[in-house]
Amino acid sequence: MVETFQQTFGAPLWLAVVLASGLKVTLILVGGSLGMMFLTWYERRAIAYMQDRRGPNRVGPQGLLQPIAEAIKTMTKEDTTPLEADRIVHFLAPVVMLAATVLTFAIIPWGNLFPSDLSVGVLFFVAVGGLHTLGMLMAGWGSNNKFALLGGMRGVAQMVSYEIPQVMAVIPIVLMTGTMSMQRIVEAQSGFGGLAWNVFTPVGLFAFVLFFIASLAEGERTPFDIPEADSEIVAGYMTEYTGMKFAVFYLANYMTNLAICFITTSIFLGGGNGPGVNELGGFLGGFLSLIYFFIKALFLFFIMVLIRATVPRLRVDQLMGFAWKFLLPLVLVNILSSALWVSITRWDQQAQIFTTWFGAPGTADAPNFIRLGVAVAVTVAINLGALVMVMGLNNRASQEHMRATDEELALGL
Amino acid sequence: MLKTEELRINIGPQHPSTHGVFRMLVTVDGETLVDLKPVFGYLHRNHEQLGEVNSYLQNMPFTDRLDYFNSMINNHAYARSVEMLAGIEVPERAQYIRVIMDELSRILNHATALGFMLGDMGAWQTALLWGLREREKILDLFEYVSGARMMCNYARFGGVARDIDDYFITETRKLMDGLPHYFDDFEGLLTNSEILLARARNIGVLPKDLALSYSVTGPVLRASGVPYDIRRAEPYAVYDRFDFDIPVGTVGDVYDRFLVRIAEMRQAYRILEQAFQQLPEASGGHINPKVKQQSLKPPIGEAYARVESPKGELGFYLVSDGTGNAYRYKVRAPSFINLTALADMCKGYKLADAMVILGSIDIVMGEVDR
Amino acid sequence: MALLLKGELRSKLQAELPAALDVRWANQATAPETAEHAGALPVLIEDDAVVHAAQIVPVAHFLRDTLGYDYLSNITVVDYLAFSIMELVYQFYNTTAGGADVRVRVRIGRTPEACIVPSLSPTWPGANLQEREAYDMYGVVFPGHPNLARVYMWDEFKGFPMRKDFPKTGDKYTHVTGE
Amino acid sequence: MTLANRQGTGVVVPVERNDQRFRAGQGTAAGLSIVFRKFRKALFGKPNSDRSDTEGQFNVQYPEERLALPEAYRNMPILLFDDATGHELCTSCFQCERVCPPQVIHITQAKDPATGKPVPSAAEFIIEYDTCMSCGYCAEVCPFDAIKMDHDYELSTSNHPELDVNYNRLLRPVSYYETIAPTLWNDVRESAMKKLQNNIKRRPGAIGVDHGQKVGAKAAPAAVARPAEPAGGGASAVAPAAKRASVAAIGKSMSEERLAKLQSIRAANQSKRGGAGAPIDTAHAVEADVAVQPSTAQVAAPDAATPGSVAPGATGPVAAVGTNMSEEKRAKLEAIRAAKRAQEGE
Repeated sequence: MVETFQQTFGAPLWLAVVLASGLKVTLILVGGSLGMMFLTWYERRAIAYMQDRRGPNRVGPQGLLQPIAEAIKTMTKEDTTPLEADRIVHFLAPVVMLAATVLTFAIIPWGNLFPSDLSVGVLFFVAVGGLHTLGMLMAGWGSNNKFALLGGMRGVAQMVSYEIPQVMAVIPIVLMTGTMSMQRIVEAQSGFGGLAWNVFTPVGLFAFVLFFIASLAEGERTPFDIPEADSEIVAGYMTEYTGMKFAVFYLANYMTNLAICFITTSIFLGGGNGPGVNELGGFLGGFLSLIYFFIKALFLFFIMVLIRATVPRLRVDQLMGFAWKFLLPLVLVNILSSALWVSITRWDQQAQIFTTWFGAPGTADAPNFIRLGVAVAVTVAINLGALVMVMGLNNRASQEHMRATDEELALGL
Repeated sequence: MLKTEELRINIGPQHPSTHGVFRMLVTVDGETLVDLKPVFGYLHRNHEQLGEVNSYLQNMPFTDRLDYFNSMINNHAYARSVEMLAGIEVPERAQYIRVIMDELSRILNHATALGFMLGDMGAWQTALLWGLREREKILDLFEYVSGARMMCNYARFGGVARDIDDYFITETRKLMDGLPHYFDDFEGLLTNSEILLARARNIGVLPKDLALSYSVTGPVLRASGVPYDIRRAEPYAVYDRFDFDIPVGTVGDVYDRFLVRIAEMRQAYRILEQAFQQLPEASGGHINPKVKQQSLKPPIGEAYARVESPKGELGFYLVSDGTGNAYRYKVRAPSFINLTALADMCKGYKLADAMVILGSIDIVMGEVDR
Repeated sequence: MALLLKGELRSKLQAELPAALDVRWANQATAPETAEHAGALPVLIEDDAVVHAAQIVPVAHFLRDTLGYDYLSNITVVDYLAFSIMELVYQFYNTTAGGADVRVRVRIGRTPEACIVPSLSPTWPGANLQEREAYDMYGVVFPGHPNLARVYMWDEFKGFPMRKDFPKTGDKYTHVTGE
Repeated sequence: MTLANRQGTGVVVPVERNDQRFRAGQGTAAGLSIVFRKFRKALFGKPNSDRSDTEGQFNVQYPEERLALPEAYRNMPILLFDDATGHELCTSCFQCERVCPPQVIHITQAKDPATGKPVPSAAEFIIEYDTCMSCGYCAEVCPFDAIKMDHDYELSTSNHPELDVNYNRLLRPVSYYETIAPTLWNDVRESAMKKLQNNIKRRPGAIGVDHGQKVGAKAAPAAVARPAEPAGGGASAVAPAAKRASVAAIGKSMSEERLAKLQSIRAANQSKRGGAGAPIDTAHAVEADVAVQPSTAQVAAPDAATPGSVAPGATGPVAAVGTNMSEEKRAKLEAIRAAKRAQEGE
C-alpha cells in the first residue's frame, strides 16, 4: 500500500505512510459500522423468522434502511448525563469501548488483503479485547445508578473469567501453524485446494467450539449477556445512557461481535480460502476469497442468533462456574492433545521411535497417513475423555444447595 | 473479614419484568437477596367500591378488568356468585359453553405466562411469541363469539350473552388440531435445556406445608405437591362430567411450576375435546330467558362462588340487601394472595432468581390491586 | 376428616370450645320475609358459627388440627352500618376431602377501640396481606400482625375508604389537606 | 346417552422431572434444532391462513391487509336511522342511559312544540366516546334496536372535546349497519321496522328527522361507512356473512301475563288523565312504567354525577336529566331524593 502511493503519486515516504494508513483506517471505520448496521438488520430478520413473524420490512426494500433510521433516531435523541454522575468517566466509557473494538480490526485479514501484518496478530487481538472491559467498568461506575453498578461489576467478572479460555483456545492453532501472525495462519489453511481448514483437524474442531463459546461471552451474547441483562438490571451498564452515547455502545457491541466472527473465520475456518481461490488468483481470486470470508462470518453470526433465540441466560455464579470448572480444564487438555498432534505428525530426528514405527513425516502434498491416523486417535481419545469426565463432575455439582441459608445471610457471607 | 454493605434497590414499579406496576424493595448483599418487601397499590381502582355503586349487571364489564388475561373466567365466576345469590338456574348448554371458554382461556393464559417467565430468564421471547400466536387465534374466537378480544363481557346471569354456532365450533376444532404441535414444540424447546435446568431447578422452593399455610392456590400450590384443584375438589358447571388429570409437582420449585403449567395446558385440551363431544346433547339454549338482567334484585343473603382460574382460586363474595346493588362485593384474587409467599420464596437466592420466581407465580396487577 | 355439614360446626364448637361461641347472636331474628324493605339491611345469617374476637386463633387451630380444614381461603370484612357492627368472615376449606367451605364469623363494634381482632398471620402467613387490606379499607386492627400497614392507599391517607360512612361523592380528601 | 350424572374420573399425575438423566447438552441441541426448523419453515413458508397452522408467518401487515371483523364485534355505539324515511329509530326511552355502567349516555327527550308534550324521539343524544368502554349493554337493552355497536376502530383523535359525540355524528343509516352485521340485523329487522312505523305516526312535524340525516339516501354516506375489505391472507378467515348468530333477545318475549299487566296500566292511566292528553302509546306506557320505579340509588346517582360529567364544549346545551320533566314527575323525583338524603343522613 505504501509503495504504491510512492510510485504513483511520487509522494515522499512519510506522506505515503500517512495516506495509506489514513485510507486503511477510514476503510475499517466505514466497513465496521456498515457491517454493524447490516448485522443488526440480519439479526432482527433472522430472529423474526424463528418466531414466526417477519421482522423489519417497512423502511427501504425489505427493511434494509431500518438500521439507518435507528441511527438517525438515536442521534437525534437527547443525550442526558445523570446529576451526580462522574461526568468525565461517564463520557469516556463509550469512547474507550469503541476504541478497543476498532483496534481489533487492525489485524483482521479481509480475504487476502490485510490492514497490517503484525507478527503477533492473535496476541494483539486478545490483549486489545481486554480494554473493552475497562469501558464497561467505567460506564457502570460513572452513571451513579445501582443497576449500572451491578451491570459493570458483572461485566468485569465475566470478561476476566472468559478471556483466559479464549486465549488458551487459540494456542493449539498457533502451535500447529507455528506463527501468531494472522496472515500466515490463513495461508497455512490453503492446502487441499483451499479446504485444509484448521476446523477439520480434531484438535482444531475442539479449539473452535471452545473459542466460540468463550467469545460468545466476550461479545456479551446470550447465554452470557448478563452485563446488560435487561430482565434483571434494566439495561446493565448502559442504563443511564441515551442518544448518541447509547448508539456508540450499541455500535461497539455489534462491532465486537463482527470482529469475533471475522477472527474465528480466519483462524478456524480458513479465512478467504475455499475451492477455486488459488486457481483464479489475482484480482478475481481475491474477490472470491472476500465472498467466502463474508459467507463464513455470516454463518457464524447466524449460529449466534440461533443460540440467542433459544437459550435462556445464565446466572452470574453459574456463568463463573462454567468458565472456571468447564471451559478451562478442557482448553488445557486441548493444548496437551495439540502438542501430541504436532509431535506425532512432524517429529522425526527429535523422536526416533516415531519414525521407526510410523515412517518419515509426510510433506504437505504427500502426507503420511499412518502418522495422521495415530495422531487423530490419540487426540480424540484425550479430548473426549476429558469432556466426559468434566461433564460428570458438573452434573454432580449442580445438585448442591443453591440457597444461602438464613445463618449465612445473617453472617453476611 | 472485609466489611460489606447491603444495597437497597427499588425494583419497580416501572421495571421490565415486574408484569405490571408492582414494586419490590429489595435488600441485596452482593448478588444474594437478603430481604424483599412487596409494595402494591399503583393500579388500585377501588373495584370493590364500584361493585357497591353499580347494579349487578353493570358490574359485569368491570370484572373483565380484574385478571385481564382471562376475562371469560372472571365473568364466569361473577355470574356464578350472582346466580347462587339469586337462585338462578343455568341451562346445560350454557354451562358447556362457559366451560369451553374457560379452558380456552386457561390455554392462552398458561401459554403467555410461561412465555413471560422464560422472557425473564433471558430466553429472548421465542417461547413467548409462539404462545402469543396461539393466544391470537383464541382471541379471534372470543371476538367472534363475544364481540371483543380481551374485554369479553360474555357471561350473563343464567347463561351467556350469545350462542356459539357451527362456524365457531369448526374454527375451534381447527385450532385444536394445531395445539398438540404447539405443545410438543414448546416442550421440546426448553424443558430439557441445560441452562433452563440450571436456572429453574431448586430455585424458589415452596415446601408443601408452607404452601398450604400461605393459602397459595392454583399451579403454584399443585407444584408444591398438594393435589387441590377446585374443578375436582368442588366441581362446578359441568366439570364433573369430564375425565382430566391433576398434574402435581414434587419439589415445589420454579421447574415444577413450569412443568405443571405445561401439563395443565394438555389437560385443558382434553377437557375441550370431551366438551365438544358432549355439547350436542346439552339442552336448554344459551341463556335462561326468565331472568331480568338489568333490574335483577336478588333476595337478602350472602353467597361465595369460586372458580379455578389459571392463577388459582378466584372467588366472589356477595352480600345482597334486596336492592339492585350489592351491599358488599369482595373479590378473592388469587394473584394477590399468591404474592404473600413471594418474600419467603426469594430470600437467600440471587437477584436474578427473584425475577424468575416472580414470573413463576404468574401475577396480573389488575387482580392484585383491584 | 369428614366434611362438615352446614350448621355442624356450631354444634362441634359447642362441644369442644364453648367459651368461643359468641352467644349474643344466638337467637337473632332471621331475614325479613319480603323484599319490599328495599332499603332494609341484610340480616346476620345465623347458621354459621359466630365467635368472640379474642377466640378466633384457638378456633382456627381447632378447625385445622382436629377437623382438617387446613386452607384459609378468604377473610372478608362486611360493614353493617345499620347494626353498627363490623363482621369478619373467615372461610376455611379441607384440601384433602374437598367440598364446600366452613365459615367462621367474628362480629366487632365499629369504634376504633372495639375494632380489634387478633391476627392469624403467625400460623397462617397467607392471611398477612388480607389482614393488611382489611386494616387499610375498614380500619380493623390486628394485634400480632408482623407489619400492619396500608396495602393499597399511601401511608399518610386518613380514613378507611370502604366503610359505609366514608363519603362517596365530593372529594373529602383533597379539600381537607388542600391548603 | 345422557351424561348428566356421570362422575368424571381424574388421577393425580406427578410431573416427571427426570433429575437423574445425564445432561450433556442434548436438551439445548434439541431446542436449537426446533428453532432452526421453525426458521426454515417461516423463511420459505407461505403466509398461513388456516387456524391449525403452527408454522410459517403469521403477521397481518396492518394498513395494507386488514382482518375481517366478526359481526358481533363491538367498538363504539352508533344510532340508526331508516334510509327511506330518514326517521331515527330512537324514542329516547332512557333504557340505555340507565344501564350504561360508566353513565356516559345523555339524552333529552324531544318536545312537541305545539302542546309541550314529550314525543317519542330524542332532541339531543350525547355519548362520551372517551369514557365509553364498548360493553355493548346499550345495544342489548334497547327495545327499539335504535342503538347498535359499530365496527370502526380507527377513532384516535387529538381533539378531546370532539370525543363527546353528539347526535348528527352518531347517526348511521340502517343500510350501513346491514353491511357490517347482516345476520344480526335480519333477526330484528321486522320488529324494529314495525315499532318505527308506530313511532313515526306519533312524531308531529319534522321531529326525528332534523339531525342531519340524508333523507332517502339509499347509499351509505361515504364519510361514515367503511365496510371491512376482505382480508388478504389474514390469520383468521373472512367472517362468513351467511353464518346465523342469534342475538340474545333478553327478556323481550311478551307472554300473556305481561299483556294483562299492560291492560291494567292503560286503564289506570286513562282514569288518571281523564283523557286530556293524547293517549300515550302502549309501548311507551310500558317503558314509562318500568322507568318510573328504578331503584332509588340510581335516580340520585345520575343527578349527582350528571352536572360533573356534562361535556364542557358540547355543541347543543345539554339539559341535565330531569330538569325539563313535567311538574308531577318532578315532585316524585324530589320525594325520592329526600328519602335518599334521609337514609344517608341517619
